[in-house]
Amino acid sequence: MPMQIQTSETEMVVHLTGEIDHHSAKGMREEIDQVAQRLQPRRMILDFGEITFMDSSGIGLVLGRYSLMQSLGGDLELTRVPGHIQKVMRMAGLDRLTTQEQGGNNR
Amino acid sequence: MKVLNRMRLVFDSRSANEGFARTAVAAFVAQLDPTVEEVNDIRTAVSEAVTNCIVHAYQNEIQPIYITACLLQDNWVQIKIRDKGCGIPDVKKAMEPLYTTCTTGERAGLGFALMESMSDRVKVRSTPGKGTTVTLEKRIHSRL
Amino acid sequence: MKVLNRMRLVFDSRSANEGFARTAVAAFVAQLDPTVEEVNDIRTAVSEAVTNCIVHAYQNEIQPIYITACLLQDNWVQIKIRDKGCGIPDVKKAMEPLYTTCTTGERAGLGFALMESMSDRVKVRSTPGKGTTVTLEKRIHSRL
Amino acid sequence: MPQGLMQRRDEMIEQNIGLVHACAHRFQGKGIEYDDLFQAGCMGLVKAFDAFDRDRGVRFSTYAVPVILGEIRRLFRDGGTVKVSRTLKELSIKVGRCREELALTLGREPTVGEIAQALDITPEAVTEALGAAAPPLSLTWDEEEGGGQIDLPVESPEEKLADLISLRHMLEQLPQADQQLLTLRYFQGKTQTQTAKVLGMTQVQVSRREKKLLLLLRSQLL
Ligand SMILES: Nc1ncnc2c1ncn2[C@@H]1O[C@H](COP(=O)(O)OP(=O)(O)OP(=O)(O)O)[C@@H](O)[C@H]1O
Ligand SMILES: Nc1ncnc2c1ncn2[C@@H]1O[C@H](COP(=O)(O)OP(=O)(O)OP(=O)(O)O)[C@@H](O)[C@H]1O
Ligand SMILES: [Mg+2]
Ligand SMILES: [Mg+2]
Repeated sequence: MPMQIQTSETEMVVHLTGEIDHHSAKGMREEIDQVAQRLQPRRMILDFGEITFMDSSGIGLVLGRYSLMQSLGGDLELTRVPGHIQKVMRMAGLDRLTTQEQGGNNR
Repeated sequence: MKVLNRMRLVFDSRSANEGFARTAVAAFVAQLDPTVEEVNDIRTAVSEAVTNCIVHAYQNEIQPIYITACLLQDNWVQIKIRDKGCGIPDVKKAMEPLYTTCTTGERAGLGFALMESMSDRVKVRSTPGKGTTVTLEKRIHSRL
Repeated sequence: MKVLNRMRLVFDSRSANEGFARTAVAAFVAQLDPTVEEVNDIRTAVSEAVTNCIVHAYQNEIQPIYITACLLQDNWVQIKIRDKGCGIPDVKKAMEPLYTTCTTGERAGLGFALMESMSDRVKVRSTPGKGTTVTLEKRIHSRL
Repeated sequence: MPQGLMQRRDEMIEQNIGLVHACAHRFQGKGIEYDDLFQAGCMGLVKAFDAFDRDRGVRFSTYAVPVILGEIRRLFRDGGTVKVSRTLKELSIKVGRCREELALTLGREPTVGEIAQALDITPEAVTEALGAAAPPLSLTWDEEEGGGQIDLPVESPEEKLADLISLRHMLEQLPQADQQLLTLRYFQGKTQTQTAKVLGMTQVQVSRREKKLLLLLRSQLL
């Protein structure tokens, strides 16, 4: 699956496409990290707009990039996360803890 | 419970097969006329279980993974994902969210939590040295 | 020839499973990045073989149908569709276009002709009373 | 072509036109008009007649059927190079749009079968397309969280990630019952009522306890 990385001096934007599972995560991880190590950006943005499927391997991918950016002293951002993938992130507990004010959403 | 239809799938524990396994199970469950969300739930849960077989049970050795799927009465789907890998010494612990034996930081330890979120019931039977069976059960809320 | 990947599928001989079987095989072959035409050929060929198992081999009794698919070197796909049904007394005759044992006029006797047209090679092994194995082989003309 | 041969050819075609129909029928419903299928099949029949060698000892139909099938098949060739991955991606965009449209008209999430019917494809094809590529804008999935919106941004994900990492340690410090409560609510997506049932509490107790724990956790996280 092709992945596009746009870079500027301080920032890299990674446009992910397709499915993130254990199979595809490896390639994505290697490609992102290679660029990040070289560029040492202040900010990394992961664009999920073209992602159709994600499981916990995707969460692992995000976590790993988060640690990487921390070690580089930079920030990580996620954009355009599709609904069903937010569901994975949220059910994994990523969302709820910080948005609790919205209150008890009983599904 | 009466089995209305069933299938069995065996494939190599290659990561290239993860997508295929998800699609095959989804195509089978399509008979119950699920919603897209229900299909995506099943795809995610199956993906988690299959990945665990590849990563943990067989630790990247190529060995067979077994999936059976049954359509039961009242729109229940039962999916079993089985490996003959290393097994899990403490299932209860393994199922706790954030628990992982992976030390590289690339796994969140959320696989079982996701399976539980995406299904109505998850059962895990495991014998160290023998292998693991994960049973996912989900009810499809059909329109009929 | 070296097997690069493989899967095995077992399912009830219900006509509801025809679509599932086609889709599962297509999803497996998708790894080779085939063209639309190539996959449609495979779907058609698999479908014909599966229908024969349901209609002729088991004569609408519910029994298991077995499919194995292998990816071999040089982009060859080998698909075997096997039943343990009534078998075919004269395979050569059965494979002749327009030959059919169906007397209701609903079948044209074109199944094997279609399989041959859609694959590079078709082999049929059958033992009366024991069952039939149809082997389809097709080369996917890869990416470049 | 000599008169006699022409006549033989016409006769042969007339006698075997059923073959063409039989073959054309097998390709019906795959996106090409029957007339065109039939036309191509007739071309195949003529080709087969011209090339048939009656001394070979095979029946004409045995020889002709593969030629007819081959000719009909050419109609589906599509340039021959279109990859499944691309068409699946296109289909998945269609499926995504159709899902949104149906959700609006039906006032609920459509089923795979309903989408299949609307797009005139099989339910299996819908499930296959789901694994292909995302529509760039995707419907949100949860009414209670501002449903119907498009493109929800995730707020300050880095905070959440940091949370997640420290959470792992913090959860372990909590009493067993509290751990279980948070696990059920936040990692297994259970409602307060469901959680209450599992823990033998009332929904109100769960709600109160949860609020407390979250405040506690948040104060530790910040
Ligand atoms: N099939 C299995 N065979 C052996 N051990 C397993 C199996 N499945 C899970 N485990 C063990 O259970 C632990 C938890 O599994 P879980 O899927 O929840 O998290 P993970 O796989 O470590 O991370 P993630 O799924 O978030 O990428 C694993 O780390 C592993 O030790
Ligand atoms: N798996 C099988 N088991 C037993 N008999 C079979 C099997 N497959 C084919 N046959 C026999 O071979 C004949 C020819 O098969 P073929 O698929 O070419 O035609 P058909 O099934 O009769 O008609 P059509 O496929 O056009 O609907 C069948 O009529 C049947 O007698
Ligand atoms: Mg896992
Ligand atoms: Mg047939």
